[in-house]
Amino acid sequence: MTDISQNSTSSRASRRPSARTLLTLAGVLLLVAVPLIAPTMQLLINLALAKGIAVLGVTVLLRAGQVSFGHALFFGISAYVGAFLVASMPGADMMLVLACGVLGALVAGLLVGLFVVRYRGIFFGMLNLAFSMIFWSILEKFYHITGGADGIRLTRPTVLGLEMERGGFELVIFYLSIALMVGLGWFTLRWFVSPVGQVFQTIKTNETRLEYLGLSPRRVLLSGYMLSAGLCGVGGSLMAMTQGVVTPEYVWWVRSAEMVFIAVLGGAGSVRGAFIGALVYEIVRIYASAYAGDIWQLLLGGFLLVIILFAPGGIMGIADSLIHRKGTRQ
Amino acid sequence: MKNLLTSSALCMALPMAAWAADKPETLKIGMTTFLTGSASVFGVPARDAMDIFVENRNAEGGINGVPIEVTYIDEGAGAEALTSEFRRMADSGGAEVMLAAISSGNCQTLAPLAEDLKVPNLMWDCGTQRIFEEADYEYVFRPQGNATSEMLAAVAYLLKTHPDFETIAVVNQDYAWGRDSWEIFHTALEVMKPDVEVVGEFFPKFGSPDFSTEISRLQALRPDVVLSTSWGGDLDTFVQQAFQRGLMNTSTFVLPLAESSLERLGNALPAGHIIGARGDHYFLHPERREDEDFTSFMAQYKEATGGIPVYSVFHASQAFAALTAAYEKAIADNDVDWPSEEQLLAALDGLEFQGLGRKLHLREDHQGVESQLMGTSVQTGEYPFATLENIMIFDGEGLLPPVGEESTAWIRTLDAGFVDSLSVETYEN
Amino acid sequence: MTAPLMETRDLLIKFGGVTAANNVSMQIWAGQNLAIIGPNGAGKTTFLNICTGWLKPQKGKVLLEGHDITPLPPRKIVRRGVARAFQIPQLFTEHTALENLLISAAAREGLRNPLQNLHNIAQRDEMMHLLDLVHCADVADRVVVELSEGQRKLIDIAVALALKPRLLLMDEPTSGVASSQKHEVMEILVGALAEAGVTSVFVEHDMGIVARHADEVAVWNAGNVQLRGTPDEILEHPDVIRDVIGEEVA
Amino acid sequence: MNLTIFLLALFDGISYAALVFIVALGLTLIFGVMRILNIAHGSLYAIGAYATVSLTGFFLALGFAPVFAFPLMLVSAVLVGVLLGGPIEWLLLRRIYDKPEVLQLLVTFAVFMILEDVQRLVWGTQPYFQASALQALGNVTVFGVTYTVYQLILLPMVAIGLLLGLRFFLRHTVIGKLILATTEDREAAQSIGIDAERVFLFTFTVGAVLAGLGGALASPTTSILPGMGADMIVLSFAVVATAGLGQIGGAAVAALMIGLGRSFAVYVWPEVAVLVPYLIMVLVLLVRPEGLFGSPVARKI
Repeated sequence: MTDISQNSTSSRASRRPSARTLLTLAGVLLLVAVPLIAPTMQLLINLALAKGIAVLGVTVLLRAGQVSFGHALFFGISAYVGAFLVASMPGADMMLVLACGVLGALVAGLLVGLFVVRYRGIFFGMLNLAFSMIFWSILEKFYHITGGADGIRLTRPTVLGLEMERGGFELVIFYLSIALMVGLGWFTLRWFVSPVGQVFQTIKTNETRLEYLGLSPRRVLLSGYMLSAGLCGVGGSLMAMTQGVVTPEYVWWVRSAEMVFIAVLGGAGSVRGAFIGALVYEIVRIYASAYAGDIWQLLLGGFLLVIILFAPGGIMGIADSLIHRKGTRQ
Repeated sequence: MKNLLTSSALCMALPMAAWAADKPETLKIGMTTFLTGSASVFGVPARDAMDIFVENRNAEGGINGVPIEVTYIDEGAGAEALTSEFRRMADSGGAEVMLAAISSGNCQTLAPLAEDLKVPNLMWDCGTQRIFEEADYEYVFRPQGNATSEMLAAVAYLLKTHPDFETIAVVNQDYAWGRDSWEIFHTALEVMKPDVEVVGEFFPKFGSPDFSTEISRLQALRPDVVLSTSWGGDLDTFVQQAFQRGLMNTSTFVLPLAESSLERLGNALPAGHIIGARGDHYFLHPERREDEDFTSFMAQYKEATGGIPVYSVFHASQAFAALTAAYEKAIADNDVDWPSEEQLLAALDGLEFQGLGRKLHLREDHQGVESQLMGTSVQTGEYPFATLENIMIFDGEGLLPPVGEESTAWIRTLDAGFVDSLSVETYEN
Repeated sequence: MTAPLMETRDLLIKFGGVTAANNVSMQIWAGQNLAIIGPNGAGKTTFLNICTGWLKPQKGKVLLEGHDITPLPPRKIVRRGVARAFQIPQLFTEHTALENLLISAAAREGLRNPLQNLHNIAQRDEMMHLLDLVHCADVADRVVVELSEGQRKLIDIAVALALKPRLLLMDEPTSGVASSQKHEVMEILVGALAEAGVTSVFVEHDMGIVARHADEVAVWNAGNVQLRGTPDEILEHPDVIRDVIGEEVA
Repeated sequence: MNLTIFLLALFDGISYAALVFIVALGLTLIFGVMRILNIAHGSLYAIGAYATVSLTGFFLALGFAPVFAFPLMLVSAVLVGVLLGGPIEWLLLRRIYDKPEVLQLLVTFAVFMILEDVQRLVWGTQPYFQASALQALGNVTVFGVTYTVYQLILLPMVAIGLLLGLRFFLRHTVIGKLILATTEDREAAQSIGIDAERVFLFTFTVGAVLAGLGGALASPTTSILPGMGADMIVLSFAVVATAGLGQIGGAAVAALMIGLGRSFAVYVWPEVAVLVPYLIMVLVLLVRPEGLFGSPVARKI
């Protein structure tokens, strides 16, 4: 797994280019205004943000040079934990559903992680795929427990004890998604440049030296793996609460591959790229199928080919080169 | 992006006044059907038929001068895409009434959603009885029968034509419909013929392309009767592979939804198997095949699609008939140009309407009372595919549990005498 | 007499027929600066691999201050104060020279605060000083993959030193360094090690370096320690000239 | 589990294993030589099936005998290899050999997405069914159990033939040796004048032909639907990873394990049948991290 991630270590600690921060701020403000200026887009963007947070989990692993083709597993586990919780406790609060979902994802991340951190490269990717397919098969076949192929409904949880109407709830979960995007995005950015984050990224370049610094590469990878599982858990839970239904589709391998697709589309290794990639992906998916007669897969596939062949840095790579080219600084 | 903004503005303008509503430019209807995947052999004919119904009706000026416009949502895109598209159409797309859905799984998801979005929804094809038995709905109606009436008709026909079979196996699709239909059929059989032994229960994946492992198992088990409530591409594959392996000579197949596959199966469906049509739907319907509207539609459909209509087309006709009848009734009852939502809902209660089959009516729990047609396959040579003989049409009333009662609980109170208590008309072919 | 800092007893290592170490027993005393010389492929690097737990011997034990560390993985041995510099520099190729050291220091101190920037950790100045010590301060912010072989070797040693070890095992420390600077670098290195009280063992081919900077020399040949003594005794010894140096000169 | 059920499970397992092996063979060959796991392999499999059904349907309509279905299978397999396999390598993969592994994987995933839609545009969404080849060979009864000759005899024979043929080709022909050399060490091979690019093009095309052949041979046993590619490819990953990447012989053993495991599970605990292949993969990799026949790469320092 040679280097693919944007060399974030080059944007050293203090002097983060102001242009990029401004643009990010502008982007977030634009999202915040969506329910006012484009209410029809609210649901679509909410789904994209949930997916973006999950893709952030995949981006974390990309930074260690590892690609998982099964991270939809944690996305799905968190969603199903939420659905089972609300089914057994109808009045459950939204934050409780989110917390339990993420907890389920973390526990699964630990159990699966303990096994997959022994592997690297293609085997790491395929083993994650195998675990997600095992969970998918269980969801599909054990009908009486998991609702089988039709999945389970996740009736609307309460918010701080209040029984919410549909419109109100969708606003709450929209702004919760934005808050989580900003919070988790900020944390991940800081984590990447922190000692533990930097050590995590040495998995890609030299595990031997890491061992000779007195650290266990497997435990270091496991710490990053747990973070990625948790992020996927947050995404899964938000998606489930927004959609109101959880199906085995959440865990199908194509969805895991889709996450890697979005991470690279946005800009492999870039935190902002995960969200921008998810937004672009969802918009193309909805509008292509609405206006281009359901060949959205073809369009997105072609789009990814163009990105990989001509702009491997992804959308963020393009954005950065634009910023630097007309950059005002040095 | 632009047109999305304008349509949302339009939605704001639609006042939801309690009294009359002013006539909209067009009556927007959203209809979910399978346009992709193995079930498309089922969903596409229904869409083609609906286009014909709408075209004919608009030619006569639509409803009180308002033309009808139907937009289709593909159920094959998966539950997620379906729910977001349904929500978008009902919410901002300006649809006044939704027709959802074919798959029982999707019905279970979209019915509560319609209630949530406060949009009238006609469950035009899905059969699972749970929806109205587990909760009561204000906005959701079903202009057709349900699994209970269909399975009881199949059991009744089976017991009348094969009173002394001993073993049975089931191969149903692994989702809501497959599981619910087997539970009802099985409960009815236990009550009406307790000595029957169930030798095998298989639930292959919905949309599974290959049934060879299940067929091998059936070859070993050699059951007298094989039940399969699968439909569309799955049923075609299952029957064709079973026919190849000679399974259709050793077991009698009970296929309550096979009417929809007759034409596609061609000679792969030999004589002597029990065929159902989820209602009194058959392109050679003994009581309706001479009626003028029936024959003119058959010709129009054949010219448009080149094939014969299957029961999803009949269900589409019933949904369309219910829709138009409801609007006409609401307009007449309230003497308005265009009914408000409340007035439309009131009209739908206890509505009487007629599609391509017999007359139907909606009970207070919004469940349609639909007659059930069963027959036995025969290769007369008149058509390049099997047709039906020894046709029995069971009246719908007797096949449904009293309003408010749960199906399997009610069935457990029945006994062998139930079969003879049903009012039925028999036809030679 | 206190126990030796590190000791091996009857080490036996076989690789597909080749005996890399044949019942080797060897002592490394605290504070000394031992050089290991011997023909190529004699098993010198394998010896370092065994001492640091990278390879497990078929027979025999490795002791650190009398404690048996044979079964331990390298990371546990490193935690007990043993560090290593490699023949092929093992660095984090996507990080800068300074970051390589900061990561090493952070690993030593324990990675606590996930929100603090790596560049702001307390040991930053100490690491800049260490970089300066190995003449690489000017390339602190350059990504190591862009540096010369010699610079990478020195940073590799600095990364090991950053762990503040009690024992430093080095594999040909000055190979790749310009010959004019070899002695100067060795001078500073040995000085720093002595100042920090670090025992060092280094595999070396350059007899000039061995003569000037090692206080004891062990001759490794055919999987065993043939001879051991002060540089003067060893470098004039006829067998050494024939087997080790002779081979060099010809 | 009386004798008949045991035999039926055995026959199901063998016929399924043969099919999965043929598809996995192409996948593992491509990975062995080019270190690329071709996700688009599933689409090539599906298009092989669609092409066979269309060709067979066309020729049968003209009155040709059903036995013509067999040569048509080879024709469609070669068509898939040449019309799709070649261009994919030549136009796309060739430009990214220097790029990181994840981007190579994603290029094949992008091609997979494109081809899934192309299938739908060309062949629509309704299921196709063309079993004349299977019917032409009729059934056979072994110990009282009737099974189709096509699935019980033809498929395993083709699978074994391909295994031995490919092994012979790689070990005893000039091109085969070139491929093995490039697999061993691409730089070394190039340094002694082997044109790695031609070797890659040839290997990828052969791999695509094998995928197409897998689809062609599968077409009579199943109805051809959108999505069959996605189901088969994830199963082939399990076979290839269990065997050890690039292990051709290993793929045969892994395919047999997964085929039999799945078919016996149907008789013991049907719900788990779908789960078994991935369970086997995880258990094997737990014991042997490089796969059954993979060799661990020692890390030199």
